[in-house]
Amino acid sequence: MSLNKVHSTPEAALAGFLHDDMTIMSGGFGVCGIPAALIDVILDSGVRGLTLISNNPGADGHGLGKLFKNRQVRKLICSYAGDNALFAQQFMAGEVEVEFNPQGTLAERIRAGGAGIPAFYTRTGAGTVIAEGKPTAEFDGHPHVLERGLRADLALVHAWMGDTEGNLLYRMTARNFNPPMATAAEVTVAEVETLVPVGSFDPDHIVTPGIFVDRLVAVGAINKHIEQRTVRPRPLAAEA
Amino acid sequence: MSLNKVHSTPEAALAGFLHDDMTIMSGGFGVCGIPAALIDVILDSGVRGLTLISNNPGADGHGLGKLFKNRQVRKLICSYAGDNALFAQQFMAGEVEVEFNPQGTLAERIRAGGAGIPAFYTRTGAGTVIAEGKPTAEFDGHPHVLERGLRADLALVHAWMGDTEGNLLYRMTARNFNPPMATAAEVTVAEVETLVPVGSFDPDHIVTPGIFVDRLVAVGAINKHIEQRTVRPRPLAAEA
Amino acid sequence: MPWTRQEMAARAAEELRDGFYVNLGIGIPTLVANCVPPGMRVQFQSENGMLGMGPFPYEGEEDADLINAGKQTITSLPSTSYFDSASSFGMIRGGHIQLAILGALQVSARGDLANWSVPGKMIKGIGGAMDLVAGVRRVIVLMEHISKGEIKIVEQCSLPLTGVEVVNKIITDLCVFEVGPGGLVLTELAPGVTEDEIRSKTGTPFATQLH
Amino acid sequence: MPWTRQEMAARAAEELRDGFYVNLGIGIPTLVANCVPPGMRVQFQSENGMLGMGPFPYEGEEDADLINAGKQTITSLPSTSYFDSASSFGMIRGGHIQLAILGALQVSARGDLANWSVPGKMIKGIGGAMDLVAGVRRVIVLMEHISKGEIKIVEQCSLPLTGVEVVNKIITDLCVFEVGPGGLVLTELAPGVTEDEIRSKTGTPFATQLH
Repeated sequence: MSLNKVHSTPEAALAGFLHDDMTIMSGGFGVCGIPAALIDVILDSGVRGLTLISNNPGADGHGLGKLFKNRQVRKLICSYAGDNALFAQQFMAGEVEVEFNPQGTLAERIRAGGAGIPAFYTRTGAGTVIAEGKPTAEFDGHPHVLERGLRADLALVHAWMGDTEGNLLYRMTARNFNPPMATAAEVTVAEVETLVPVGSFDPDHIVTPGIFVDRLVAVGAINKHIEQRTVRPRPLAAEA
Repeated sequence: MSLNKVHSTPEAALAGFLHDDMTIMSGGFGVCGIPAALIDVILDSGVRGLTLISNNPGADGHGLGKLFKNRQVRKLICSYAGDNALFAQQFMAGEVEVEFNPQGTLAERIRAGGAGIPAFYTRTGAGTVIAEGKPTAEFDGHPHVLERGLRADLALVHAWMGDTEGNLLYRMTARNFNPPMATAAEVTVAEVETLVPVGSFDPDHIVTPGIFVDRLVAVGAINKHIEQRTVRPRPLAAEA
Repeated sequence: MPWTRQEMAARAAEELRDGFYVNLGIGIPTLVANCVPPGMRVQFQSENGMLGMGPFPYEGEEDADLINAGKQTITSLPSTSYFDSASSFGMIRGGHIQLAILGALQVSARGDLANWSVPGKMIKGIGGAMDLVAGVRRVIVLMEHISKGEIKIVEQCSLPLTGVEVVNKIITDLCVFEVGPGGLVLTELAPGVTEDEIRSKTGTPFATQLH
Repeated sequence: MPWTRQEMAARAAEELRDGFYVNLGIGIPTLVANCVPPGMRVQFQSENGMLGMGPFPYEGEEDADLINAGKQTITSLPSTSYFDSASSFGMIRGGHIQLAILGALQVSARGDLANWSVPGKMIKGIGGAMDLVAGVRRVIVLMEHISKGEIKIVEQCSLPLTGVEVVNKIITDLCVFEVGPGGLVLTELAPGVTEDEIRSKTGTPFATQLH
């Protein structure tokens, strides 16, 4: 807790928070809305034995993918890992442990971790391998699985805009896992594309209230990677 | 499900949805952000034996308070009922059944009901009368209580602005229980102060996506009641 | 003659109703978005946090912050709203989406679905499929009837399950099955396809009620 | 001489730290908002859905849509954000608020709190108190030492509990108690108040470590 949450570089924003064998949550869906600049600080720090909580392991050479390449990761808690060949190789070789979650269960576990809910029942995964070893109970005539809330030592989030109080706004589908993760760690650090003075936002529009953000840093409109560039032909009539 | 969600009067917005012995959720905290126009339709309809889910029973002559006065209510599920003398009288006389919940547990039960979570553990109320008769379990060294998700036949919400798709924005603390309740009923009807065409909102600002709203009606900037008018003296220097 | 992928998507689109909120899986199901009948209003949900998904952008207008659950660049519509992943799956799990159209590796006679992993092969992950089949009110599988000679509609799934008794209808390139309480019911055949051909390519008995 | 309500609030305000997010109960705790030391940045949460609560409005500027958990009209600040009740109590239950200062009917030697109902009297309800004591990291009770001659600091609460072993400190008009693992520790006395007076007005033994 410090009065001034704003730091001038990603390195400064993470100073003192990184150590071997820690658990880190990282926002993003694929490489959309990932805290790329903060991940680079983890890469440069060389901390190892990490447990990462993220929907995906990033892409080859992008986001968390860099940490796998640098062999800093011991375990990944995710929902989908399919599109990262290097990660797949490490996983199949047993070099990285993986815990697969249904995507909604992963999101809800993180939301629960941040909201003081240690466990909840969900119908998702009942009767599948996901339910193995977990308590089950019947509600409304259907079997349900007991899932645990999930927390981390550190959450890294990417937001579109932030104010000096740490209030955050997100842009389109770059929001994804960032807001629930911001609530679910001992320490939350946010990178924002644009930093503005407190009072700049309509308080009805704020998605992540500043209480959840310990430190933040402006990283500008960084060069964002697109995994699947799909387009449609522009109709001729529209060419003015 | 109808293509046109917009209705021209509160009566039309609720037509076909009201019957005796039903369960109705109603947004609001005290009388702040209550669906006053929709509640008046319930009053006029004369349906009886209602189970109401609301943080409070309204005030004497305001909001849900009118339904108690008209003896339409069988049971209230709430967190706090203290400021309504008429309700207190009916409660003490055993004419109305009351289930008190901790306010956060009530909010979370509604959120769970809307999010497909049939039950969750919370530390709130462990070791108190609230835990009586409920399963308990220890997590992280502390006792927790299993609470059930809560749903209703009908949810009534008040929003500041709505578009024709049913997307809703709320104003300041009039938001309160309205967004979670909008998700937790078989049918959700919203009254909005201002109705605008679809596309009028920044999609990053929408609090309740239209998927949760079955019908809506514009009721204008209705005369809002203030329960505790607290003010401070205007400093003389500030009088320009 | 089997239905083409486009014809399969068009057949699946007949399941849409005015005002529906729908989630489409990757592969053939994505094509259903192009088959919404004129005048019908359907909103597509993308489970990474969007309701009201628009078409692919014009070239040069791609935005890295606007993708669907298949990580493809897309566009917004006037009705669009964005939300976080926990809210998105609350919407799914809470039963607010009327219809999901998904691909499958195997479907069983009682509607069990397997669509996420094949033992011995690299596990790509689960994604949102388990949540969709657990929460969405009606689930339709849209897939090739057989895959590389292998039968996909079976008595019991041999692959790891995505959900138990969750599929309501199966639409393939050859036919349509309803999943009823007593098992599969064949209700439609692609032009020129015979019941015998279906029987030879289906790993479980079924009733027939063509209409 | 006992502390006045203002002095009690000022003593409680000594527990604030720079950057704290704080929830204040109704009654004497509300007065703490006026005692934040100059230059210290503290944000007050109102559990009906607001962070960054400002002072009462000027007369004529009251807004029915902007109230605190005591249903009083208030104002916003540049730092303010609004959210729904489920999010608000997620914030509380999830341990994100550093300090709650609450009133009490009874507090026990081990930190049990009773502040919501008196058997035989009309139950007004629970409100947010049970969630606050369950979730907030540090809970301070701020109250009159005795009420109409009745002892409120007791060996065991006789009234229905709000929470078990949740209170960290008790500040009254007469003294300050820390709630330690071995029971209460008297750490401060109001001017002119003696340890004997505290003993006569307290229903449980306590240690003394005045500083």
